[in-house]
Formats: sequence, C-alpha cells, structure tokens
Amino acid sequence: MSESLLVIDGVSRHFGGVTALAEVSFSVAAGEVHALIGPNGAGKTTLIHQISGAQRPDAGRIVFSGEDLTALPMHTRVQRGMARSWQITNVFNRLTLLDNVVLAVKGRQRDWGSGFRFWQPVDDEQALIDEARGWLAEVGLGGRERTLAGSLAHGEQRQLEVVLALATKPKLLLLDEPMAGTGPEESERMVALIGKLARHVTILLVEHDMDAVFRLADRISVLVGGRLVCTGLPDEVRAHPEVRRAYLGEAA
Amino acid sequence: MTQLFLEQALNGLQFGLMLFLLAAGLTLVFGIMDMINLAHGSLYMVGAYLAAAAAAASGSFVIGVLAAVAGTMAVGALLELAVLRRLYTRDHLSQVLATFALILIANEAVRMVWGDQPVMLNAPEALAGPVEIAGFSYPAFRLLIIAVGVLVALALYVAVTKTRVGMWVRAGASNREMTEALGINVKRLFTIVFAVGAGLCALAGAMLGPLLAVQVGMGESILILAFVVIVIGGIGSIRGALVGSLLVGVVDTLGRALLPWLLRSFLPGEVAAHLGPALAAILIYVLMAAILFWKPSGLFPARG
Amino acid sequence: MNLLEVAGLQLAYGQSQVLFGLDLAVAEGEVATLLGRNGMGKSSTLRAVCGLSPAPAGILGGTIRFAGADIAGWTPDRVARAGIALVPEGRQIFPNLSVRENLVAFAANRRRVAEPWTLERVFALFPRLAERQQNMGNQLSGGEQQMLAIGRALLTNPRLLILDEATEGLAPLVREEIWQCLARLREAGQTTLVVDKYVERLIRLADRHTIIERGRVVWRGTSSELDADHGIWHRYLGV
Amino acid sequence: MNSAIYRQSTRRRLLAAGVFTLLALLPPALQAFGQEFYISFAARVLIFALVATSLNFVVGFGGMVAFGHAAFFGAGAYTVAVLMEMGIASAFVSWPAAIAVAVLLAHGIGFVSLRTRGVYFIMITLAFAQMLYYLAISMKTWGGDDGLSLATRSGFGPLDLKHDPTFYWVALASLGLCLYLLDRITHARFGRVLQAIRENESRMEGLGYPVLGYKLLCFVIGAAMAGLAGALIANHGQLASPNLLQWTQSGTLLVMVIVGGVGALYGGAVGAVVLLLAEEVLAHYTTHWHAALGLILLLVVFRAPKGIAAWVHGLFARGEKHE
Amino acid sequence: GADKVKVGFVSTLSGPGAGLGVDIRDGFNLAMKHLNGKLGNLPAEVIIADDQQKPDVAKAETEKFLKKDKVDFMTGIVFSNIMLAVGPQVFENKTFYISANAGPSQYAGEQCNPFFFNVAWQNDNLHEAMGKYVQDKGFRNVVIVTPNYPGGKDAVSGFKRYYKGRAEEMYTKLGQLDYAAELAQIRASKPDALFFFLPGGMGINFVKQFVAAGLSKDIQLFAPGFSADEDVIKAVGTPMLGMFNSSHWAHDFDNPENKRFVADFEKEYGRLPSLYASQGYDAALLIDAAVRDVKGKLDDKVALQKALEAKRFKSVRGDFKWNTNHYPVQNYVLRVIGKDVQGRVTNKTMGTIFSNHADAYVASCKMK
Ligand SMILES: Nc1ncnc2c1ncn2[C@@H]1O[C@H](COP(=O)(O)OP(=O)(O)OP(=O)(O)O)[C@@H](O)[C@H]1O
Ligand SMILES: Nc1ncnc2c1ncn2[C@@H]1O[C@H](COP(=O)(O)OP(=O)(O)OP(=O)(O)O)[C@@H](O)[C@H]1O
Ligand SMILES: [Mg+2]
Ligand SMILES: [Mg+2]
Repeated sequence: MSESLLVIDGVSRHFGGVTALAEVSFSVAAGEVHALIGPNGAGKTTLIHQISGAQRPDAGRIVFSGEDLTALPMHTRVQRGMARSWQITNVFNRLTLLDNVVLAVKGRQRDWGSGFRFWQPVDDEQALIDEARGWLAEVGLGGRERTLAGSLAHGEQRQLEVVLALATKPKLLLLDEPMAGTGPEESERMVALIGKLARHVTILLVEHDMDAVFRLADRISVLVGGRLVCTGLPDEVRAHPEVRRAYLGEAA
Repeated sequence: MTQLFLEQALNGLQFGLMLFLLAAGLTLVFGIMDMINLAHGSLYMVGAYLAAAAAAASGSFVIGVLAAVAGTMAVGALLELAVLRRLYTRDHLSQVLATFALILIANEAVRMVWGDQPVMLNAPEALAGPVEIAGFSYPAFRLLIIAVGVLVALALYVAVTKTRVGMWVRAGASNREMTEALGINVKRLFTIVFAVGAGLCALAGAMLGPLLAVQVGMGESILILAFVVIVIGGIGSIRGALVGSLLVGVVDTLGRALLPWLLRSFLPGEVAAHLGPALAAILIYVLMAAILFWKPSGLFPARG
Repeated sequence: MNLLEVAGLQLAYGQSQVLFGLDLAVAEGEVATLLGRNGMGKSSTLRAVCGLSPAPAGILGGTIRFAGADIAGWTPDRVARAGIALVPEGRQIFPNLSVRENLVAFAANRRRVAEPWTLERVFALFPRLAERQQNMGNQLSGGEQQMLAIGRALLTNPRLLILDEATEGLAPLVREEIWQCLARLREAGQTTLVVDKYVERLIRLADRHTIIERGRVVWRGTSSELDADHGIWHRYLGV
Repeated sequence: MNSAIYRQSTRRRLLAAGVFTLLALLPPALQAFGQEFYISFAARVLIFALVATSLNFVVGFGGMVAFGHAAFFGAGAYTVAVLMEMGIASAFVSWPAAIAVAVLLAHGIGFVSLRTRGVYFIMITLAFAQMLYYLAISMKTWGGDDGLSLATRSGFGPLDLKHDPTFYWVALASLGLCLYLLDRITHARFGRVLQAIRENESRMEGLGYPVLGYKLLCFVIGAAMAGLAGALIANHGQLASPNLLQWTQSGTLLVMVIVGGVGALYGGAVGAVVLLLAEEVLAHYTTHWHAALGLILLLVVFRAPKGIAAWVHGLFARGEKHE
Repeated sequence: GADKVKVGFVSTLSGPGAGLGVDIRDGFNLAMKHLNGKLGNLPAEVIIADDQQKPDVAKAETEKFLKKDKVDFMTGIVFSNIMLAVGPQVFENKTFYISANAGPSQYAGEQCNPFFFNVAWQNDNLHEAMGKYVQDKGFRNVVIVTPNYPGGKDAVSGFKRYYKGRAEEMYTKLGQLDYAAELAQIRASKPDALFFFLPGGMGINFVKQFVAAGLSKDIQLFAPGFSADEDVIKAVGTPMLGMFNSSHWAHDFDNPENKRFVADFEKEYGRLPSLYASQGYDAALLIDAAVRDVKGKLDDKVALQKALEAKRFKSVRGDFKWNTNHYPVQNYVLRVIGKDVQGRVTNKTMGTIFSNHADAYVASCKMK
C-alpha cells in the first residue's frame, strides 16, 4: 500500500456514560476504498463525525495528509480536501437540485475571495451549471434539476446526499451509508459510481449492504462496541470469527 | 450579617419562584409546544385583573384566585381555538407578530373594561403582614408564593415528564404528524395544554397581584424576565425553568444587596455609588449572556 | 376477507400527480408487499392510507377501506386508533423523548389482544433498546432508531402494521432478526404491509406482492409467481 | 435561491427608480399643498425604513433573528450626539464614526451571540441591548433618562440639514444607497451563500464554507446600516434618547420587518411605512388605536403570511397571469 | 383678533404611563366644559395626540400641531424627558407651552424661556417639602429609595436640600418589580423614616411590599404627593393608611373653585381627581384668562406673555404667583392618607409645610 492519507490515532469519544469510541486507531491509504462496518451503534457515524470535524474527540488525533486536523473546524477540513455524506439526509430542502449541487461545486473552488464576493452578480457561470448537471445525471437524477430537494422521494434524497459530497471533488470521501434507502437498481448505480470514483479518490465507506462492501472495498475495518476489532482484506474480515458472530451472521 | 445574608438568599429564592410562576406556563407553551407566545404576559395581566375583580366582588381572595384561573383558562382556550392553532405550523416570526398583535388588543381591552389606572388586589387579611421565622420576620404572603411556586414546579414536572400526556405534548411539538399517526389528537391536546398554560398565568397574576401593581402593561416587563429564566434554564425543560428562576432570583437579589456594598469596599465612594446600581441592573443580562456563551442551549438543553 | 382495500387511488402533491388509480388489497392475517423503484409512489400510498396525505385536496380520487369502513379523509389519529400503525421511512423518532418514553407514550391495546406487545417483549426483541432506554431519541445510532420505530409501532398492537423500508440502515444480523420477527408476527396472525428492497427475502416472507411504477400497478401476484419470473424483477425493480 | 421576490429584472430596477423619483418629489409636492409638516414626518419614516431594512438583512438573509438591533441604532445616535457635545458637528466625521461604533459593537456582540441559535440568539442579543440601555439611562453625563440633545443638526458640507426637505433628501439618499448595496450584495455570491446557510447550516459547513464568518459579516453589515440610521435619527429629532435602545424599540423594528416581509429586499421599508402610517392615521380616530393596530397586524399574519411586500408582489404576479 | 383658539394637547395616553396623561386630559376637558367650550370667549378647539411616552413620537406630534394645525398653545406633557425633547421646537416656533405637569430644572434655570409656563411645580418642589417636613419633625436617620437615573438623583438632592440628617441612599433599577432585597436592608439599618420617589407602578409595588414586610409599624413612610395620590391609593388601598406626603393641592382644599372642580370631576368621571387633573384644569383656566386679557389678539406674543404672567384666574389650589422663571411660587402642604367620612381611603390635608415656596433654580434664569 502507498502512504496513509488519513491516520486515525487513538480516537476516543464518550457521551455521558456511553463510550462510543474507545481508542480507535487505523489508517486509510491514499487511493484505497476502505470500508468501515460494524453493528448498529458500534460508533461508525461517531467516527465519521470526529474525522469530518462535526464533533471533537475526547482523546486522540486525526491526521490528514500529514497534518494534524484535530482542532480544526469542519469547513477548514473540507477546504483541505475532505468531504462527507450524512447518514440522515442533510440537503437544502427548499432549493432545487441544481442549486444544491452548484453550491457544492462552488464550495470546492477554494478561492475564498470569490465566496465573499459582494459585488458581481452571480450569473452562475455556465461551466458550474454544466458540471452540476453532470453530477446529477451521474446518479440518475438528471432531468429533475428544477425539482425542490425537499419534494424528492426518500431514495432520491439519499442519492442527492451523496452527490453533494462528490461534487466538492475531495481527496478523501467519507460516505455514511450511501446505499441506505435506495432501491436495488439505484444501489447498483451507486456501486458503479463509487467504483469509478475510486480511481481518483480515497474513500472511507460506512455501509451495511455487504454486497456493496465486498465488491468495493480494498480493505475493511470492523468496529464493535466502539472498539476496532480488526482491519484487513475483505476475505480476512469475512472469515474473522468475531466479525461473523457480532455482525455478519452465518448468512454472509 | 449572616442573618441578613440568609434573609437575602431567601428573598432571592422567593423572587425566583415568583418568576417561575410565570415562566412555568411559558416554558409549557413555548418550550414544549414550540410556540412563541408573547401574549403570555397578557394572559398574566388578564388573570390579575380577573382576580382583582372577583376578589373585590366576593370579598374573598381565594374565590378571586379560583375565578381568575377558571376565567383565564377559558380565555386561553378561546384564543387558541380562534387564533393560535393556526400558528403552530408557522415560523417563529409569524408567531411573534400575531402574538404581539394580541398584546396590543389585550391591553386595550383591559383599559376599556377597567380603565387606565391600576386596580387594587390585596392579600387576604391573614397573610397581609409578616410572620416570625428563624429569628427574622418575613412577609407571610411571600411564604405562600414560595409554597405555591414549589407546588406548581413539582406538579408540572410530574405532569410533563412522568405522565403519558406530557410525553404526547412533547412528541406533538417535535413531530406533529408522527404523533398523530400514532393515534393522538394533537389539535385537542394542544388546546388543553394552552388552556393549562393560561391557567398558570392567571395563578401567577393572582399570586403576584398583591405584591405588584395590577395595571395595563404589567405583563410586558415581567415577560422579559420570564423569557430570561427559561432561556437560561434551557427551553422546554421544567427543571431548567426552575433552576433558571432560582438563579435569576438569587443573582438579581444578591446583586442588588451586595454589589454596591462590595464595590464600596474596593472602589472610591463616588464611583462605587454610580457603578453599583448600574451593574446590579444589568446583572441578570450579564448572567444570561455568560451562560449562553458557555452553554449555548441553556443549562438543561431539553433537545440534545 | 380484505382488511385493507385501496381502489383507484389518485394522489397529487400540488400540481404534480404521483398516483394514478392505484389498487391494493391486504387480506386479514397475510403479509403483503408493495414494490417498485425509488420515487414510484410507494411511500405516498402508505401515507395516504394512514391519513397523512399531503393535503386534504391531495387525494384526487379513489377509496380506501379499512375493516369495512371508508377511511379516506379521516385524520391520521383516527386512522391510527382504528388500528393501523406505521413504521415510517426515515424513522421519525421523537428526539426529545427518551427511548423508553418513545415506546410507552403510545402503547395501547385497543382491541384487547390476548397476548399484546409489551415493553418487555419489545426489549426482548431488541436488547439494544433496553440498554439505551434512558437515552434521548436523537442520541441513538441510525440502526437503533430503526429498531425503536418498529418497537413503537408494535406497542400500539395494530391490526395492520405498515413498514416503510424498515430495514434501512440495519446491520445484516439485525436485518435478519427483523425478517424472522416478521415471520413470527405473521404466524401470530399479524396483518402486515411491507415496503422493502430485499425482494428475495420478501418472497420468503410475504404472501402477495404488488409492483408499482409511476403511480400505477404494473404487476400483482403471489410469491411463487414472483419467484418464478425473474424477468419481472429485472423489468420493474432493476435487480 | 430563486426566490421570486429577488429575481433580477430590469423591470424591477425601473420600478424602483420610478418609486424613488416619486419619493424625491414628495417635499415640493407637500409644499405645494401646504402640508410641509409631513416632510419631517416622511423623513422619520425613511429613517425607520432604513433601520428596518438593515434588520431585515440580518433576519431575512442571515437567518439570525436579532432582538437587539436597537443597540446599533441607539449607538449610532449617541455617537453623533456625544461628538456634537465635544464640538465635532461635521457629518463627515460623526456619521462615519456612528457607523464605526456600531460595527465595533456588532463585532463583539456577534462574536459572542453567534455561538447560539434560534431563540437563544434572540435572547442573547436582547441581553446586550438591555445592558446598553441601562448604561445609557444611568449615565448622567449623557443625559440619562432625558437623553442627550444636539445643539444643532450635523454640518453636511454645503447642504443645510436644518432645511427639512434637504434633510429628507439626505435620508432618502441614504436609504436608496443602502437598498442598492443590499440588492447587489444579495445577488452576489455572498448573498447566495448566506441564503444557503440560512437553509442548512451544517451542510454548508460540510461543503467547506466558513459559516460563522459569513454570519458575523452579515450581522455587522446590518449593524453598520443601523448605525447610519441612528446618526440620522439623532439629527432628525436633535436628540439621542435611551428610548432608541430599549427592547420595545427592537421589538418594533422586528414587527416592521415581519409586517413588510422577512427576506424581501423592500420588506423592512414597506413595514416601516405601513406601521408608522397606520399609527399616524389610527391615533386620530381613537385613543384605543393600539387595538385597531393589533387587528391589522393579525390580518397581515393570516392574509399576507409572507409580509406585505410578498403579498403585493403576489397580487402583481396574479395580475400578470390574467393579462 | 383671532376668531378661534387652538390648543395642542400632546400627552401620554397609552401604555403604562397613560393614567397620568388621561387625568390631565380629563381635568383640562372639565375646565373646557365649565368654560362652555370657549377660551377667553373665543370658540376653542383642543386637538389631542398620544405621545406613547416616546420622545420622538412626541416631537413628531408637536411638529404637526405647530406646523400643520398652527396651534396657539401647547400643553399636556407628563414626563420631563419628553418635555425637554419637545421644548426647543415649540419655543422656536414662538408658541406658548403651558406645562400641566413636567417641570424640568433646565427650564426653571439656565434654559428658562418666555414661552414656557408651568402651572404645576418644579420637579424638586415636592421632594423639598418632604425634606423640610422630615427635618422639622426631628427625624435624623432616613433611608431614601429612588431609581437609578437622573430623575431619581434630582429627587435625592431636592430632599437633601432641606433635610440635614443622616441619609442612606438606595438606588433601584428603573422598572424594578421586587423590592425584597432593599426592604431587608432597610430593616437591617433601622431608620426612623423612609422617603421614596418611585414613579408609576414602581411606587405601587414598593408600598405594597413595604407594608407586607411589616416595616410600616416602625418606619414612617414619606413620599411626594404624586406617589400617594388617588390613582395610587385606588391601586393599593388600606395598606397606604398613615402615609405622609407633600402636595400643592388636595381635593379637600376649602375654596369654592376647588369644591366645584372636585364635585364635578367626580360626577363626570366617577372617580376622585388626582393632582394631575387639578393641574390640567388650571392649565385651561390660565389660557382662558390670558386670551380674555388680550381680547383674542393671539398674534401679539408680547401682550400674550404679559397676559399669561398676569394670571387672572383663581386656581383650585388657592392662589399662587409666578416667579420670574414662569414657575409657580406657592404653598406646599402636608397630606396624610386616612379614611374620610364615607370610609373611603383618601388624602387629608394636615397643614402647610412651605408658604410661598420658590424653586432652587430661579437664580440662574436670565429671563428679563
Ligand atoms: N449525541 C449522543 N449522545 C449520547 N449518545 C450518543 C450520541 N451520539 C451517539 N451516541 C451513542 O453512541 C453509540 C454509537 O453511535 P453511532 O451513531 O456512531 O453508531 P453507528 O455505528 O453509526 O450505528 P448505525 O450503523 O446504527 O448507524 C450509540 O450507542 C449511540 O447511542
Ligand atoms: N412532499 C412532496 N412534495 C412533492 N412531491 C413529492 C413529495 N413527496 C414525494 N413526492 C414525489 O412523489 C413521487 C413519489 O414519492 P414516494 O415517496 O411515494 O416514492 P417511493 O416509492 O416511496 O420512493 P423511495 O423508494 O425513494 O422511498 C416522487 O417522485 C417524489 O418526488
Ligand atoms: Mg451510523
Ligand atoms: Mg419511500
């Protein structure tokens, strides 16, 4: 494996009496698709929160491209090249799909002079719009650019959720259950998309859809009860007795 | 000195519970039903006027209080049916505007009925004076306020956090549709809750009337304090409202009592005389700003 | 005897119509499914049944009968008290109620079932919820919230249980548990209407299936018929 | 983001220019009818239109319901009055100073307050305004309760602000300038980003936008304009009164914004005009005019839920469809 | 001469302070009724506006009366801060202002103005009278309670102008509701008398709580007359019994003008008049007399000023005369709250504190 893009170093997080993460350490190599699996409540989303900056860990460090980001706010981390999707859909409900994605594309253009530009009216440059349309088409939401995000069906919103993260063209993409709530066909399309992206982007994928995980992941880490049980290649993980007992069941 | 300090602490407690009487209804309607009701103070005023009128007519304070509570609950229920229920689904700003309009209307209505000048509402004879406790004398009526305040706090706490109705109300406020889908008639529920809130206002009006002026506009000045209280405590939390009330009561009272004295001890007299009262006046606002700085959702955030 | 009978249902959100004369029936004691791609109108149908239509004006036509009564136009709380419970998509847990409160607040046994769902039974089904019972709803993980939504619906002891993507976000093991639980419910005579994406699993569980596309029924049949024709899967579900 | 009210159109610009021309012609028109008195009244309305507009920018665009906007209004007024006491009467010094003081204050207040959301934000901004209010009434050197009066109006180069029509035009120009600025800002990237932040803060943060910076800047811009309005109101009445700082003043401004239309460029101005005119007219008929005003406000809430500006806009839009 | 007299009446007629403005208005209107709607034999028009207790609103209304309605006299304002805001424009317009209540020290002293007449008092007067009485009665240990704003501090200095004993000053918040903390401290410092100046609702709160705390037994309560007038008594009732206060007028003053005024006021409005009402009544009489004097020549400002200064009317407070600053030189009496023959709680006049008392600022008035 090439050098690590993301290093999670001894990260702990407690909520009152609940230990959601207990000294979790592993690293994500540049270019890989790293899946994070584990039972419900294992702390996967919590870990994504710590990495993305939505929450601060009680202990431990988050190192990204060699830089310690632990104390930085979320938006700075995004500017450094991280993007995430939310497990519980978090989009701009009262904006159109196109506006949603345009915002994401603009957020990527990390020239902050333009974000604070007070004077020039935004006749959003055609390039921006074209790119946004492209992203929508990619997940099969093409042709619905003018629909308000809030009036999409649930599965469609899940797709939009992922597109917003993709459109910031990050170096590291944190996906929290992108497949949840999407139908079989849409899941299929999502898998294909992630597979395609994987050539340019490093991905940390949280997902309960094991078909998708085993098709996409280069390596898999397993959290159980806030502890890292193992990190390894898909076949190793599939065979790991504790993982089978706590998570996969015998069906896998 | 310790004696005085103790008495001041008791005063603070008492003032806090006084505020709690009003904050209780507010946190019920505003915190739990998520409805900004500026006209809360108007219901308090209506309650006090009704209590004054009924007490004067019957000659009995108790009858005055009961009549005020019953009357104001009716007014509250009518208000909810006619105006407020159409506002639950609206944003906070619309609620602000509508209930601000209600304040204007209520004030004028009271002026038309009772005139411009304050009206009389006095404590029953037996409680009008002070009683001796623990070496100092304390106004009997204020002790009653302490008792009523504690009772209301307890009753409300149990009702909201321990009963199913309380759970329905909280559920209805956070996700009305889902609550209905689970079989609760949220519309009727809210009317009842609002009426109860109005009843609490009237209780506050009737209990505070003997200590404060019963006059048009009496609701607005105290409403701000009630808001301060529930914001400090965390909106929607009864426990928070109680703690917030006590905190505001004690800090305000002790600030008024001790600040001038404290400042005198290390500042030149003239400066201290100027600064003391000015600081005491803004103390609770400083307190609120400080608390919100450290805990942006109040001391007991009800929604995580 | 059909417990639920939807006939010719037409529904619109404002200007845009999403259901065009949809028929659906669920017989007493059976497990039925509603299948289709994303955005085809599954949730809209379920919500209409529960009285949660976008607006009273949203139902443009059709009838909804439940246990013999015409419930179209009823308020959602009335529908619920008549015996329909919904596990909605997106979970819709009450964030400001504790786990325990989420469950007990709505517990009811309106039909005096002999062996009703109780808090203990729900905790036995989802031990994780028992561990978290004092936490607030919004402090749960996504999967825990899903379990809570199911438990909450069960505790109303409904005549008809409706699950809208109830396994979304659940770990494989738990998902499997839920399937087994639904199977047990079915044995106990619980009438159920399911929307989910795991067709294979549903074939084993359910009796009858309805597939919709763009607000219209395109296929209807039994499990064995569906199992036999994978072309249907491919054509309408993209599997 | 395509909120109809903000759709850019030359037609709208023309309409605005027309309205402003008409407004500019108001003083001579009033003089012609022997109603000069109303020039001063109209100037007051314009000043309130300005401060309400500035609040609307904060509330409607920034999504920050500030209940202490009077603090900046009052701060501007007191700055001008205090400078006048110190012998600095030139508007070219004291008005920018008023804006600067408001900006500084807003930085401090905003920095602390923006940690909070929703009602907590409402209350914390109120708290700061109340602190200033109590400070002002207890300061004997600044006139305390009586307020601080200005010996004369500010000097404004060759223009004589004592001349009511001139003062009116200056107020109108200030309002026009601020509206133009806000129009540009809201249509520029900054404005679009603000709107999106109002829609979904955490997602904007997650897309890499420094949300707090945007909000603070919005808050400060609103305060700056309120400071200018404060400078104007101090000159208008030749008085900086603690009333300007009181919470009822903040409340009135908020009511103006809601009545006019939250988030509509002209919402604040429309609200100020409607409210002040209604007061002026109603008070003539009955001392119980508050009740009548209350009824009107209720009517607005239920008949024009998005405010009068949007309602009027809707009327026009409907009219167009029927054409 | 003019064919009609126009009076602009701007006062606080809504909000918490409305009671006072309404009393002034009703007193003024009663006088107009007694004068058959005429002022100086000319038909009169009184235009009334509400200042909402806001200086900027008062200014706007005044501006309109001056410029649009071109009134001949202005009157009505209750509060000094509003008076100070409005004064300059009235004087600049050479219109006479007849103050029926507000008596700011500025207009009594350096900023005195030929166009300003005050038929009530200078703000400090009632405090001074109370100070004098407390001093004369030999109290030497007094607590003074007032709000922390300049008006409160003026009251303290007015009181201390005549009271020379020990004085502990206590400043409260403007608009304060609860006084328990102050009362505890008062109890602890064991004064023999307490003087308070707490306008409006604050005074009502204070008295109620003072009595409930049982302090009235050991500490004698003193206040300026407006904190113990009919409006306050009506709100507080029996707890006020025995409270001393100072005034320049009382409803039991024994002169025919006052008897008629009090009786007719009660008949007309169903309540006893307050001193604000008496001042409003006098304001109308003053205008009436002056207009009569100049025979309706209202444009002759010099003559009109002379006529106002001549003061050819009988005040309900008995007689008074103008000082050079156009503030009254008059008697101040002691009143005590007791029960009258009908058993009503009301003020009883006890005796004179000051005879022909002038204010402290007249020396710095450079008028004439
Ligand atoms: N804000 C919070 N307060 C208290 N407990 C919390 C909070 N957030 C998460 N938890 C707890 O921390 C644990 C880990 O939660 P997390 O959301 O990370 O799980 P997860 O692995 O993402 O699960 P799922 O697969 O179900 O989404 C859970 O037990 C949850 O109840
Ligand atoms: N509130 C709404 N306003 C407007 N249109 C809506 C609304 N909710 C849903 N729709 C539209 O109705 C159609 C059907 O939506 P519905 O939620 O019923 O689909 P679904 O079959 O449940 O999809 P999914 O599998 O993604 O949950 C979709 O095209 C959606 O965009
Ligand atoms: Mg998760
Ligand atoms: Mg759905």
